[in-house]
Amino acid sequence: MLMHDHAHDNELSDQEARVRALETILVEKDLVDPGAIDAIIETYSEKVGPQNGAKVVARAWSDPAFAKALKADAMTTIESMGFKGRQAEHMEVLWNGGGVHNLVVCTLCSCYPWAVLGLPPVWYKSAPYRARAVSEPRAVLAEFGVELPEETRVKVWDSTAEVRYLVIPERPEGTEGWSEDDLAVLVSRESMIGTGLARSPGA
Amino acid sequence: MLMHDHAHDNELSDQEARVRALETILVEKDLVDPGAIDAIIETYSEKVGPQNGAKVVARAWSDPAFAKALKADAMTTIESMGFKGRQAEHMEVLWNGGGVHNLVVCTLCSCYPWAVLGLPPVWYKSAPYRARAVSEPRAVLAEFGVELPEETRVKVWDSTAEVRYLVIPERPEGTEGWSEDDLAVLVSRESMIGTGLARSPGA
Amino acid sequence: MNGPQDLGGRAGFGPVLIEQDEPIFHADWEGRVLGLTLCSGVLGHWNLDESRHARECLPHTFYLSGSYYDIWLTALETLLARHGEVSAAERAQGKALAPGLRPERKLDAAAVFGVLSKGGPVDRSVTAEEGFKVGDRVKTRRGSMKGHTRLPSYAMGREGVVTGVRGFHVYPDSSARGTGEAPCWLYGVTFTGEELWGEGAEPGTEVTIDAFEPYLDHA
Amino acid sequence: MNGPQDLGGRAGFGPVLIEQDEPIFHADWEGRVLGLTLCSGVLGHWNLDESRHARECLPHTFYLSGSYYDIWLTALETLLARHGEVSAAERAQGKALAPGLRPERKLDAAAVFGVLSKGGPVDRSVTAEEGFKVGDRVKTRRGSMKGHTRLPSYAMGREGVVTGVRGFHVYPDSSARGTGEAPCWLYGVTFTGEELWGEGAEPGTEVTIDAFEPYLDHA
Repeated sequence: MLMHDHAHDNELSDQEARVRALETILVEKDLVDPGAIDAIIETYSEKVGPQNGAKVVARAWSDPAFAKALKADAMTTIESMGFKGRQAEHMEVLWNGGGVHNLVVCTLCSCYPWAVLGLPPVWYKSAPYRARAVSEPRAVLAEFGVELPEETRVKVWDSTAEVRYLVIPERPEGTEGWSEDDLAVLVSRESMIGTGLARSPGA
Repeated sequence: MLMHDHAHDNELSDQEARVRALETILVEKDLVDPGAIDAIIETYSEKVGPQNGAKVVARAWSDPAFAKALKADAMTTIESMGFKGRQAEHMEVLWNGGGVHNLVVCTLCSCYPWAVLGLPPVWYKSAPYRARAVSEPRAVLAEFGVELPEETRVKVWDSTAEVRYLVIPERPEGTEGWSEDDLAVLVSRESMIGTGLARSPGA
Repeated sequence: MNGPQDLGGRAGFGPVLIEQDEPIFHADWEGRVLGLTLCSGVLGHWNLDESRHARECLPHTFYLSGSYYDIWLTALETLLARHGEVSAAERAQGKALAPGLRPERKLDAAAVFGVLSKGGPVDRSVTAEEGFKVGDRVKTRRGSMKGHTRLPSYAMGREGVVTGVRGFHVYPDSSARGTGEAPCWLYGVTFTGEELWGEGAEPGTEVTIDAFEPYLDHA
Repeated sequence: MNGPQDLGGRAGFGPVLIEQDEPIFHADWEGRVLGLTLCSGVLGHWNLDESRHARECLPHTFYLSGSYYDIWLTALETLLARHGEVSAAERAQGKALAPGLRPERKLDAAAVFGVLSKGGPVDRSVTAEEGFKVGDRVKTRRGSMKGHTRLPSYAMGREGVVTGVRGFHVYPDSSARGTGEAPCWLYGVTFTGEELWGEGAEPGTEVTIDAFEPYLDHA
């Protein structure tokens, strides 16, 4: 279901005051550097986001040696591109194709591979997604506009520990010879969670 | 946990207005007789309540033939005392004693033997009771002040269908020769759900 | 459907709050809701199972925070709207905009005691042999996440023993859906605490549910 | 603990609401809460598992109706109070009434990138043999209703197959409780849809969880 006004993650200005009070106290106590908060916000607003994961996917599509390395050791191979750290300390890569579609969820909280995808969207953290991705993944996929062939097997991965999952979507047809940069544009955040497919050229 | 002010089942006067509006509409449509609502309220306020169940228990304690009949056919025997009907269409009786303590809950709603116990208290309908009576009955009993010997087996009955359960608590000591009316005073509502014991004389 | 009502064994709800000398109703409107619910039920548009299902389809947060009579009221409004008796527009305006559909079924004050005393028994004429007998070891089905059911999720996929045969009763999973009473055998099925809750179970406890025959397989 | 966070397979939550062109933060306070949570974590009073557990102990109705950053904020307030850094009185007055306990641990702005890049790996030196190998059929334990666990209730008491060995990781059930890291083997365990959801399962689906060795027995 598409939602144009979000009703959920907005709050009253009471909330601003409450957060400001806590920050004030922690700064007065010399426990928190406000500049560190700024730096964290800047990191996840500008530096670390799904564009990182898209680069991994694009290279996996274009570079067979990289793909092979990724299959052998996802962690080290992703780190070799400079993407590592918090909420991606232990990575597994899931390959769509061959009649298999992978879908990632965290039913118990909202575990998500920050270093390659940034911060999770609200829907990923929401009760409907967390409840239903494991019990009716096809119905959930349909709400994202993804209709799979009936014979496709759907593999759901519930991130119940500290391992984080990155889906490598299928490479769209008609992209032979494309550069990694051009390919990366086709790789949506949803396609790396499994709630979407990679965009087709011109779509 | 005891609670002297109830925080839960009270509501704003908005709620009064909302209910009054619905009643007004249904009366205007000639679908509801306000006098019938009055009669229903009167029934469960004055006529049908735990005093009914207490009479069943007191007779079961005093009259071996009645107890035997109750064991053989709870429904007919309870009906013979005039207690029957809504939310007691199918009755089972559970006997405490011999190292067994019975506890009744309805985890899925708030099924309760109205004809013998009246309307359920708020705690019986509350999430903590419904959640925990099946998984940690002894901890729940302790919150009601009931401490059972370690070797007592606790049998929990989850009223998941239309069968309703009435617990026959153990007869307190020191009540030999008491009349049914005197015995009935010792039989609390909680003792017939299993969250209490019958009162001891003088307690 | 393991919706908000499916509370058995769930953690995180805190202690049981017991009110001393609790009144039967905490406000006048609660009694009116009880009466309106029973009187509306007599109109015969829905059965008990459909009305339970309407309550269980309410949002989790409302179900868990509302008082039980607020749950009843909201479900009643839903049912009256679904069956064409009271529209949202009528509720908003607080007056009838169309005639009632079934005034001939109205419960008169004088009939209340008789109707309450009669109740609504759900045992039916037996049309099938019992599939299980007392002492049989059974395993409960997984159950469906969709539609009405009386198999609580804490007792899905668990092994127990048949300890009672309760009768041949209306099957709520069908009845709630409006696909007929489909009566079947109802059993008492008893599980050990360990089977339900593992090593953390309190020692010496057992739980008995009433389980309809379609919920059960031989273990 | 199958508290409010234990959402897998629960019915009644309606459709997934997808916001088009969703911003990274919906209000400035959300970013500040993220930052405060990470900066406070660096003080070292609690670990990741204790902070998750603090979120999961929040009331069901709050957990299900709050935004995720409100859950984070409320849990952070709880943790800061529990560990003596910020009292409720200080929050109420909006100012520090006592000095901070661990200013020497403060995360400086310049160190942020390094700390985020380093993360907090949870793999530990192997001190035990693997109890299971890929291909083993396993049955998950019932799990406890009390205390922290990463075994979701939908996967308790179910049969599956080991499909991966993830490493020798900190055991959250112990770590959250402050009783040490107690590292153990972590496995990918795969269940068929039918095993989890019965006949109502969508055909051709499977679910893999990451399961710590104490959750598993040989089937």
